Amino acid sequence: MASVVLSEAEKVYIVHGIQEDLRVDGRGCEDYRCTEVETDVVSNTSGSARVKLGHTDILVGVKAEMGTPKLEKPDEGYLEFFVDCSANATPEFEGRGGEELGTEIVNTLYRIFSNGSSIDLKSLCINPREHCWVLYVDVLLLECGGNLFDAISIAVKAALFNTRIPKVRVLEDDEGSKEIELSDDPYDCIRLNVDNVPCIITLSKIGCRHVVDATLQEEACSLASLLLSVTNRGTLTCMKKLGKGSLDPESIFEMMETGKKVGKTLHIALQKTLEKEESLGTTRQKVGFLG
Amino acid sequence: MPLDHRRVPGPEESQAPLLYAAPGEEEAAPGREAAALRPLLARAGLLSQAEGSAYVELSGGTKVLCAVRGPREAAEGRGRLLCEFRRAPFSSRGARPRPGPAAAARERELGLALQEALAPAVRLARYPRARLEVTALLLQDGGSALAAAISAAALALADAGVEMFDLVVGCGLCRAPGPAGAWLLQPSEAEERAAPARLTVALMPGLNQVAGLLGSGQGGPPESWARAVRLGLEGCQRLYPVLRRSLLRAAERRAAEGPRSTGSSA
Amino acid sequence: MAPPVRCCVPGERLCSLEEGAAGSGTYTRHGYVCASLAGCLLKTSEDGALPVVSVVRDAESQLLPDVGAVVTCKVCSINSRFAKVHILYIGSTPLKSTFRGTIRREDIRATEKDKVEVYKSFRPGDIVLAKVISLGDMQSNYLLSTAENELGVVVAHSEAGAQMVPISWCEMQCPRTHSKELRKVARVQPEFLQT
Amino acid sequence: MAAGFKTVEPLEYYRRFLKENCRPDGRELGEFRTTTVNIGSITTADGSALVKLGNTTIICGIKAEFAEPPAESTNKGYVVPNVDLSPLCSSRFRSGPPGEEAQAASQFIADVIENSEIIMKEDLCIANGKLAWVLYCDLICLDYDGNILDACTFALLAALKNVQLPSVTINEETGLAEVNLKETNPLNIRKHPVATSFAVFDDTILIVDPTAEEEDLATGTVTIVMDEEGRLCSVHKPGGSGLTAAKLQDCVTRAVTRHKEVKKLIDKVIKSIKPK
Amino acid sequence: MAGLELLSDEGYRVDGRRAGELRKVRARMGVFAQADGSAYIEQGNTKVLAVVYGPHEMRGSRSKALHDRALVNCQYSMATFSTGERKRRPHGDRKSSEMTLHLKQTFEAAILTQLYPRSQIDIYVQVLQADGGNYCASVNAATLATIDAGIPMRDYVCASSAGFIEDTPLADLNYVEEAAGGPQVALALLPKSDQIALLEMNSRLHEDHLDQVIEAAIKACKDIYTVLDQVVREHVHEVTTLLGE
Repeated sequence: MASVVLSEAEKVYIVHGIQEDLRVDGRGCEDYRCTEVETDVVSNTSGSARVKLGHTDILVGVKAEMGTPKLEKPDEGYLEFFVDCSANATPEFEGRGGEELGTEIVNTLYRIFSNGSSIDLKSLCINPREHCWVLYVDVLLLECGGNLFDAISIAVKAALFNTRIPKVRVLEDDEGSKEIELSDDPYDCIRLNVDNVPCIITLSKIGCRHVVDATLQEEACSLASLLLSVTNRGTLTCMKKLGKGSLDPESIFEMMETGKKVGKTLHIALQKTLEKEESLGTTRQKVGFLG
Repeated sequence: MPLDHRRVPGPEESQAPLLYAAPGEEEAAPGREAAALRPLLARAGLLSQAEGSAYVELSGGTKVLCAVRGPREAAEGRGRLLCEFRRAPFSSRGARPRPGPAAAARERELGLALQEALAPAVRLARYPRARLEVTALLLQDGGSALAAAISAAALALADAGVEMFDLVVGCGLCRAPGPAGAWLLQPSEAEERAAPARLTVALMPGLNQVAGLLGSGQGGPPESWARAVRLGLEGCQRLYPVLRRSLLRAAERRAAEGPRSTGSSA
Repeated sequence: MAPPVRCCVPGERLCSLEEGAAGSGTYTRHGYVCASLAGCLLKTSEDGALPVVSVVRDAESQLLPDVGAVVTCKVCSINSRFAKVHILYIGSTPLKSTFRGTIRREDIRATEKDKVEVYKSFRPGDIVLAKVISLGDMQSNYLLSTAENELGVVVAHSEAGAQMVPISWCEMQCPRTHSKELRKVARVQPEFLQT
Repeated sequence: MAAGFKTVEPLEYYRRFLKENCRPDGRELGEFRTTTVNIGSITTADGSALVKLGNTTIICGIKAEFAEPPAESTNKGYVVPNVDLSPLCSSRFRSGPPGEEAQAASQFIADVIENSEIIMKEDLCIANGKLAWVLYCDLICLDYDGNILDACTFALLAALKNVQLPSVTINEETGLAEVNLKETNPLNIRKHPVATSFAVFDDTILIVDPTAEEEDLATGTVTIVMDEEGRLCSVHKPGGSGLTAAKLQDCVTRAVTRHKEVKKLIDKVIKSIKPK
Repeated sequence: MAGLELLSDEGYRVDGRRAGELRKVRARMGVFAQADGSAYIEQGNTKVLAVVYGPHEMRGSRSKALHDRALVNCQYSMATFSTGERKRRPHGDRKSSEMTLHLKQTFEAAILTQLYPRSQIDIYVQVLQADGGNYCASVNAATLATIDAGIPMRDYVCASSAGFIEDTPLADLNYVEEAAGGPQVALALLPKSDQIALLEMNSRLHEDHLDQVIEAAIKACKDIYTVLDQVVREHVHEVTTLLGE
């Protein structure tokens, strides 16, 4: 993570602030920073999204390509994740610096999307054992302002919502070899159902309270944080303790409750913005980084 | 692939016979009570070359061996704990995982989870410019492999004479299939494969603090996860005496033959 | 040690703060002294009221050189400003892995510090007794000093390869070629004199 | 302060012992460390064995898989050995791809399998040109205290004797294999190669089964692999000080007696498993 | 020429531009808060982000520090989804290392490095969408980012590409024109002092056409300069009003 240097006094100041439910930037313990979500920002991808959460800036591109199904799951397509920590975020990510963090994020994403409930992988299959759609989800980290996992999960969900996969017909000619024929109308495509794609909520334990959406400074004063992936119905699909400190059991149960509550509100807000983006259709004036 | 020319070359790709086996004659797990805790065998101080070592075996067949390289000189400033968790190629039932980037990434994730479970317990402040290397090797995967590795690593660290706030006990759980599936303690490999949700809990028993938590799958609402965590913590408390006894036996053995042969490897 | 040797495990509560002070291998938490090492309990009560509770491991109690420890090291390279050494021993316990140390020119001798020459005091391959004066910062390694009479070269080989005999605090003689070589020699401990 | 002398002047320390024809851990020059073997401990592998030679511990796990036979010899299967020396067994190894010593050991084991014809590759063929067995033999060193070549060869032999391959039939119309996990049949072990390693000290003294320290101080090592008919399968002497023909002959005779000891031990262990 | 008709006989190119016309350039400075200087530029469909850190203490080996001037350290990377075909590695392959070297040389000529001895200036460029002229857009974005970081420069550095099709020079080629394989020139210019910082020309071009193409490229760079200059003045004005006189 981008390292920020904090003196002891600043840390004490932040911790005491949080005891009284007041954070440095005026938010309450369970409030998110202002979030901007914008879809279809990069043209030659099947779907893309950009999320700006405070000073954290994430760009996700999804490209659908034809591939062969995996041996153990012959009738399903699959997702491939790749996280690129660009040197833009911090000089430490130059060269191979960002690889360690990148692998950690990729593993968490695989863990969340491994069970079949998040994305209907069967709809990605064209014909079993031979052809299926592979969705390459590429996450580009442009700026680290703390709370990376939440921003990344929102961006991935938005990008998958925005993904358009061209319709495909399978022609069976005589000697049994299958012929794939792409439909020529660019707008004739299938959309993915992202309703039960979960979002990650990271709760950081600071002092004896926990906060949501911690900034870099707050992350520096938190010894341990709990990462929860919450679906819009409030069920948890992944739980992971991060950081080198430990948590007492009671605070874990409290954090799970808060995570569920915050997760639901986040899903509703995200669904609303995605529908608004969708309703504007293609006439929408793309803001991108010019905003 | 740079890796391959360093190993004796085999066929390009090969399939496990299991894929072609007649499925389904899996022996049905005998009706077992959810909170049943199967005995755990633990032994500390068994490797000669490592400063600290431990071996943990769960009755489901999971065998983990762990070695700790004592404080070694580190390049940069503050003390660091480096964990590595490797699976033996013959440890899992199905196909042999081919050594490649994908396998390395998954092993890295387990190594990281191990490191985050141990970090709260080790007093790194006492080793200002040193590096502690923990290497765990999974010989056979019979379910809740990460939990066994966490217990083995904590034992090995204590056996190496590294200062710790407390031991760390790991316990694995999985949810029985079906909508209202109950959580099972220390699942076998078959139960773990069929389970919709899995969870590994790491507890510091003396201080009653949760050191590590890693769970995924459809565990349902937070209340069900909370039940699972409580069950896991209770399991850890019950496993703690076995680990403690094995460490004491190793300490006594070391004390007994300590003074005689100082220095030369026991 | 008390007859019933009580071994303990990290995290175990030994006693409350009123009964004993925390010695080595222990830490205090919420008013209790807890063990931080796996080893045998040692209660040393000097004349004062509070006994000091400590946990000691017999195999190798010392894992890291700390300030003030006397270490045995082998000189690996010298230049005009300092000598680089590998630390092999802390006190009497051998180290499984060597740590790098440095003896600066001004830390070699207590008297006339500036007239000291490194190559007149050490040669690569010598075995030296030294004391740790600092842990060193980010880049550098342990800083050692041989500024006391008991510290300095213990074992040295002459040009001819034979093990040399110390004849004064700054000279050693090769038994075969009788050539004298300059070293900063450690005063020989009385109990080794008869060998 | 004997231990101090050992770390400061290790060679001198050893010479003192070799003069009286014994070694620091009490063994004579020609005596092996206590050898124990435990067969079939890993149930997820098709065949497994753990060998302890003093402190040196090697575990060998064999996984059998299907593959097409090689183009040039369509009636042969594969045996793919791989020796893994990880930081777990000793601090001299780094994690990551196999280092020099590991690659040398893997190649040594591959040569032993090739020259000693321990099993015929033709036995591994299921359907000529279509399907054959691949035996992945993974040898992992758990504790490195010298002489891993003897321990690896012994572990491989014991594991191969423990292998149980499920019976496979090719049904004609689909051309796919059908596996019946219930009936399994063992491998046909034709030869029993046993390795004996020696370390050469100061170009003259030969000591058998060197520990890690003795290997570091030795000026050369030689490994001799014999099978039961007294035939030499391979002699592996990677450089180091020279060896006279007479010395080599002593090594060979010692290797023959070592082969009998190992054969007796392995038969005893196999018998103790069979009735179960 | 290829099936596709790159230049219609009325002088219109594939995307309707005339021979010397630039693609629509839109830019913004100060995109990120944590970087010392940052900028975003869109030239047609090519979108590039540039970030500048520094001048700061040497990171990594002290031996590389130059005693008399700052060391310019660059990294050019392309997002894996930036091109039609998905790229497996964002940076580190031959093409991006070459681009990194070009950026480094270009900016060593433009930045007054002797003002900051024994220090390091990092310039990181990230291409979000590649539609031809990637190098040129990167140079323009890096110029804006360096200015945003307040690092003194001799002059702006504006870059543009130029091609030669049916003996008419074309300015600011897009991906289709670049892929058509005709002769292409990439030129980085210091507009005020009319010095050419970097000129890269590949594939065969007759000698007397050369100065025609370079002339078109220089003219394109000057047009880009006016756009960039306007963006910078707007940004400075905006920032000063925020600070309040």
